[in-house]
Amino acid sequence: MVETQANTQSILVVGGGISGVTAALEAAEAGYDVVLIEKNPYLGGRVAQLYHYFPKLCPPACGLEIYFRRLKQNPRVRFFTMAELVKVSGEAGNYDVTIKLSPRYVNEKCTCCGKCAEVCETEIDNPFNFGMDKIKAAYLPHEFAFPMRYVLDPSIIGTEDAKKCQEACEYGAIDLDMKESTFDMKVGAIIWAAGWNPYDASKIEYYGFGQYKNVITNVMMERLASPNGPTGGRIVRPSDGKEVKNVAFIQCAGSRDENHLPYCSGICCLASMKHATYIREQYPDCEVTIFFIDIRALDRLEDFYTMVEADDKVSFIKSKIAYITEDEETGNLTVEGENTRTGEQIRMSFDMVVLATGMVPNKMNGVAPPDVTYDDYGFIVLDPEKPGIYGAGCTRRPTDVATCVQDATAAALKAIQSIARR
Amino acid sequence: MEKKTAVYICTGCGIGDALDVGKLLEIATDDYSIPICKEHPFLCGPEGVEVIKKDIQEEGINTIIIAACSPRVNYDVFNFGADKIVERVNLREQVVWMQPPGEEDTQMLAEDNLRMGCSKANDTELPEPFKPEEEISKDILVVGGGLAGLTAALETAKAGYKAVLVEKEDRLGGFLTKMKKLVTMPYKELSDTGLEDLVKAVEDNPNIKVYTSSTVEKISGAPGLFSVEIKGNGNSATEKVGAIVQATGWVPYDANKLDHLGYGKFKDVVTNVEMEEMAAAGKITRPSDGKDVKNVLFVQCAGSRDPEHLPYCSSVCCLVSLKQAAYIKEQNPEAVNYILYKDMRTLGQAEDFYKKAQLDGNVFVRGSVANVGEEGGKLFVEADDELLGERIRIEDLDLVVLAVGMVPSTQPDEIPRIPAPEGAEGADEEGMIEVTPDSGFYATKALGLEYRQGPELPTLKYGFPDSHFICFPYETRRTGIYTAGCVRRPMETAKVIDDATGAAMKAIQCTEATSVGMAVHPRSGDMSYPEFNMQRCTQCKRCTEECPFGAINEDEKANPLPNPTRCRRCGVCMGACPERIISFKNYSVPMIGNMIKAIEVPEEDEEKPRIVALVCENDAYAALDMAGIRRMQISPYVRFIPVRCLGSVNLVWIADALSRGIDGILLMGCRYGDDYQCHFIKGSELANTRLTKVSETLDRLALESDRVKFVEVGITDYEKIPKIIEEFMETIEEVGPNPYKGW
Amino acid sequence: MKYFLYWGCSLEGSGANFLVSLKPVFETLGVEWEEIKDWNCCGASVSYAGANDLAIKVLNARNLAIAEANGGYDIVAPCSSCYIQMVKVNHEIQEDPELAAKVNSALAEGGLKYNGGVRVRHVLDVLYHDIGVDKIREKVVKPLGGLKVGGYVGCQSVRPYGEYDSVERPITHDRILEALGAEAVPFPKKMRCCGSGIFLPEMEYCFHLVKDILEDALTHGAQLISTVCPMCAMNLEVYQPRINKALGTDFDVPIVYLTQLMAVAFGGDLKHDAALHYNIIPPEKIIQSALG
Amino acid sequence: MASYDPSFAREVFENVDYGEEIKMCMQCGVCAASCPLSMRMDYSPRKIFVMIRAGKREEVLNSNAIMLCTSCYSCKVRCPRGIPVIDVMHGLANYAIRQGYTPRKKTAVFGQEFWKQIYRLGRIDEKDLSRRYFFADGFTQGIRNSLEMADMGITMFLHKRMKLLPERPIKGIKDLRKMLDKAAQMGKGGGGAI
Repeated sequence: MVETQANTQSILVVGGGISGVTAALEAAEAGYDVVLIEKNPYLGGRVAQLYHYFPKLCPPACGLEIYFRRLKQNPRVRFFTMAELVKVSGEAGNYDVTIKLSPRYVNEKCTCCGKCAEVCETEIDNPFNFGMDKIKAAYLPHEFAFPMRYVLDPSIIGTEDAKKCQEACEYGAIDLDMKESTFDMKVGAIIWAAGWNPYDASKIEYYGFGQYKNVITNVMMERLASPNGPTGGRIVRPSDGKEVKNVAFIQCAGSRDENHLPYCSGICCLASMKHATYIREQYPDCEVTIFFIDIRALDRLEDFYTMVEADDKVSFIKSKIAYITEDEETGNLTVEGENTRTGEQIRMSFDMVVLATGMVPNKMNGVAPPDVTYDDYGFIVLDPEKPGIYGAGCTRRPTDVATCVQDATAAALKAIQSIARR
Repeated sequence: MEKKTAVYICTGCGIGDALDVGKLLEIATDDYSIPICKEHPFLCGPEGVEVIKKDIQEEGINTIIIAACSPRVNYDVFNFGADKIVERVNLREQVVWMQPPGEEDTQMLAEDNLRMGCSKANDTELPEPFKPEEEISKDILVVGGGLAGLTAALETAKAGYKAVLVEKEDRLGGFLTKMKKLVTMPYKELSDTGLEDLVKAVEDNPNIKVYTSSTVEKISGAPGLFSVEIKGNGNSATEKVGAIVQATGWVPYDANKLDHLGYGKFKDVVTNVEMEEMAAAGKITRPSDGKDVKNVLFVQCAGSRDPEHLPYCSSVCCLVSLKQAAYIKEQNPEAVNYILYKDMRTLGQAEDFYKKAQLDGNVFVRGSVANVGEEGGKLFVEADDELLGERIRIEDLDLVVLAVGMVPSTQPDEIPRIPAPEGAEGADEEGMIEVTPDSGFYATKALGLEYRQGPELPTLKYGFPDSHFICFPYETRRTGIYTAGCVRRPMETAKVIDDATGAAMKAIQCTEATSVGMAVHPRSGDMSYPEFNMQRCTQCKRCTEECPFGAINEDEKANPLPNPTRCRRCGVCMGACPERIISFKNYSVPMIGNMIKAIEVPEEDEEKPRIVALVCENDAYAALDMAGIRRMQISPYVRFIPVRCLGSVNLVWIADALSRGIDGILLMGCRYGDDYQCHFIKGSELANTRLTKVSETLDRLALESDRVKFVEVGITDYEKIPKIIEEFMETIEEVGPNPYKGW
Repeated sequence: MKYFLYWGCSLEGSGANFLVSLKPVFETLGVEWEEIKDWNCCGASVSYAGANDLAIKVLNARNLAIAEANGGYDIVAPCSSCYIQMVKVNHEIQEDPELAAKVNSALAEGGLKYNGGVRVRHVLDVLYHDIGVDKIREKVVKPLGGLKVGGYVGCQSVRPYGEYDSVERPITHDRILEALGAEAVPFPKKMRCCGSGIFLPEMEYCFHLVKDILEDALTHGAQLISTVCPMCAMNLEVYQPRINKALGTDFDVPIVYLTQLMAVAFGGDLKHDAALHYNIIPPEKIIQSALG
Repeated sequence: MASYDPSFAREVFENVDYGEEIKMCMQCGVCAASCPLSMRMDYSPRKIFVMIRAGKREEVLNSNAIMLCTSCYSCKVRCPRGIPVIDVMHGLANYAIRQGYTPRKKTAVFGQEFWKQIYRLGRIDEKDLSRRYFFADGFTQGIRNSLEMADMGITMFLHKRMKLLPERPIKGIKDLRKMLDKAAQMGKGGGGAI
């Protein structure tokens, strides 16, 4: 049984991404007790997978380092990784929740010495890099992983490999008998910051994602550009590892589309412009073409648009692409569209196409008590009539990091309001 | 406190195999005469920790030096309570994971790290939280009674805290009072402004004190201790508050500057604000003759996204015009609305309202206005229709609505001028110069802070007192003062409400932290604060000028007047002070100086140069750990010393180091300039500028300035670190060994 | 399994080989069917040039109403154009009560009423989902040993509803070919349009469409092309000499109906059951060589 | 310089089948790029929509674009706003012809003959249809057309792909005509082509 010291004075934050960690810290630093749960083996969520933030082009790890240090020295936050919310009942000020802990097979004795990974032979698709490379089945999710602790992939449990890892560990940190467990606790308020998933690009069949190797998604591009990504930060073609000379970005790949996501995902325009800067930084001669419907760069972010637009190697074409076809020999891709400014038919060849796929919110599927309202698209609606459970970040609207943090800070206060202490 | 120190060296994770631990223990015992020195094969394991706990209990150990892994890990395992001093010596990531095992140089590096650790522990005192005589107030002042201000006050009160709300107009509501309807979540239909209910909720709330027709005259003090003078209705009041939310809103961009769009020239060319007022007042008619309105054209980005006017996007204008088009349709379903736009910017779920506007049959024209004119009492607009691919003319218009953008209330009509500092460029004949937006003297009066660095919040480009940080959107350069709503960024109502709630959260949090003597972001929870030894102060003003947060005031004799609750504990003042009179209990000039002195400097003939690297503890230090985790090899001659911020680096350390024969000094700090990443805003930049002055020191010592170098190292730059070090080592190679060795 | 078989106008003429081969295939697979009494044309192709939308809907509604009144079995349409016309009208009537009322007030003129109770199916849908590739495989007695077939899908058999297959990357046609022992060669343009109903009046434009499709199929190794649409078959096959003349190509690709291949694989007579001799570009050699 | 005239848009919304659907167009151009014959069109479907908004009545009703739809449904499948572009184009074709415009005369004639035959027989008699189509421009041209296509006719005939007996009207032809007449009246914009 896990001891959380949680009670109706406590706030449960579900999701350890930038929104969840923010909500947890903002409440805790105001003197409130928080339990933070995250389903991944590490905190940081999606931002941990980003190379840079727009518009400053600075590394997310820098801010996360501060967040984690605040977390380290704050006794009011208890956090659990590989933990999921499976049951909620009760009402504002008095919820009973059940948390499921998945086995990590590595206990707190882990010193991160890395011996287990050295001896482990099984390799798995690296989830952190969207399967673009392989890692050992005994692995540290990534260098900046917090908490800094190894994980064993369930697939090797019961195999010789797992035993090897266990024997290799000098510190008895590998515990192959770990089982899935659950624990219950009482909390006074819940912040749902479970974040989002990229829209499944293979559903946009005419773009051939999953069929054409050199058609990738925007989230994959972040990993390609990251120094700790599958290519050590070199942006190359998945098909043959060649440097890119001519890259296309297709905006609204699924978003603003009645057949897919009717809403606008809010960040994809700026993300693609940011990716253009990644590419241009590495390849002074690489041409970048961004196909868009409307360019949506709000407030001062317009400056970023202005900056990228000023690059004569980056061109913006108002067109929704209708076809991508692959040249089987070269792996090059031909895109067809209409240049709506000139009325000309577009037939352009690229060596890589990036689909700017949108955000799909993670709902409280199955675990939600009756008093949570969603909009037509599964985003949580803040309903004054229904206090107690609050969405934060991209579970409320598809949006950028800064807005997520503002929103999560707001959610922290709403949560504080609905716990008993006054 | 009476220190009882112990050293524990972990031999796990390869440390024991790579190093002569016995030798290390000797150093601790002999050189630092530390009574208890132990090694353990698995210090962070239960047994290891038990050993330490046992010594604490039985030997009364209160100062613990742990020579093992990086302080970034096992922070929880090695936490023995607030009343113990714990010093971590990094032997793993930055020694054995970076250096070949068993080598002499590796051993020397480990020994120096241990020496520095022992020295630091020796100079470290337990911080005592700052407690002012005055009682700390947890009330929140909210300046501005618009949607943002009302929300901030109400949400504060709902959380059980008191709020003081100051509004300059005679009624609450700000811009809402001029509005007919709102477009907000879920963006399907127009919704009521909800103004009455909101105002009533605020006025009825016993925890909120409302001042209307009032302004903030001046604010003195510091977080937890602010004293606010409010003037209004002929009388004045004083309120004590703990933190402040500035929600002073926005003003529409001056349409008189848009005469190319016919404003001022034709009566029936109006701004979206005038349109809204007309709608709220009742019927929308032609200003020229009061006749009915049938054909309306909306000009989007009127002034916005225009380098001549407002280079930024005002965010809300698309939705506002769609809303106003709906007014017109409600009034007359037969009416025709043209929306002349650059890009339709209806983000997220707001796309639904764009679809509604399309369904209503509004005509969307993507393009830009070429000319606005009048013909037979009706307006016409000529524009380049991008999608039709030709210049078009839209005639018979009753109304042309200019969607003008938002200007923050902080943006001054005229940019204030101050006497130009020495050698500043752009000074006029009277020697006056425009103040920059990031100055406390730039913004329009709203707070009247009695701060040495100016009465208002420093702003970013375009005058928004917004955060420069993506991860920390509420960060301002005045502790305990937060902005909310359109004053800090153009934003639609749905976001204003969230933003104001978040700002209230930050304000409350600041009072709570202050009340227990804790720092707020980024060193949240830090109990230490700078103490000034005033006897030796020379009134040089460096600390008061350079504090990034304007924490330090000045008396008429230019003596610094610290305000610990404004302080962010970065140590920039400590780095600035030439007299070294500023120090923290657990961070001081002598402390780092002694660490440097603890480094053993081999004789010249040994050909083992020594480099001291002062590194930002948040970014560069983490990057070094990453390099270690990746088992990257770097020169064993470098001694890394983490500092709170490069801005806290005092030049005397460089002098100390060089005079002791250290061959070179490397400063590893965050990116500075427009997109600076320093979490203390000016720290790394200051360090860099100060270095330019170091040449004097070097000349005095007859040394080459190449020996001292500043490099920008981001947290993810670990790949670059070996190269950076290598290059610096080459430079040192060239300039040769420090002649002061062995003095 | 009983269906209404609605073969439409062209299967009595230019698409005769489709109907001839379909009947024995259905028989082998035990598909019972009957003809819709006194059915009328579906108004496909360019009839919109002559009639407004409602008239065309009513035209189809009449067939649907008759089917509903006489047992209401699923209507299976071999001709893709007939299929799309009926399925579209059926959807719109089912989803839009206002339209349903209009349509019925027109039907009332002939004493008919349609309640939206019938389901319209494409022959591929029935073959793949109702019968299934396993059953088809069972019935194969003469596997088409590795015959390289380009399974041309075209437009109207799946678009726009994609009720039984993906609208962008359909598989049913290929899976059935494979069940027959043939090799379904993938070719990207299998989804591109051949010109359909406006081929005749817009020949010179549509030649290029067919050229692209044939080229793509051939370069991907197809020996012949199979289709499930009389209009596709007509446009792809009959105009080849003209295309060669106009565009300097030398196409001589047999275009067969999927059902013709099925009839052969089921051991049917090449003439009597598969009606291969109806084809203008003879497929017999290629097919026989495959049979070995 | 062209003047915007909203009256044509209104005319289209009210009188053209599916005409009101174009309101939702956000000019992404995916229809144009999906269309097999758009490169043959004087204006792409996307452009047609923007021209309707602008009020370019003559250009739109005279454009070949509205007659070149192959009914492949790619546009309808992909339109991110769910506009049945194909149905709008058919509606425009029908409307243009009703209004006496004859873009792509041959296709128009073919379509009208097609419909006439349905109205006459309830079914299509392919050989009869093509004959009528060939002779639409008078006798001599008809002969010329027929000769030109004769080889095809003969081949089809030889391969049993021509129905020999002339098509007889379906039994319920009278009722069918009544229904179609009614539909023509009730249809959008009123009045069918016959």
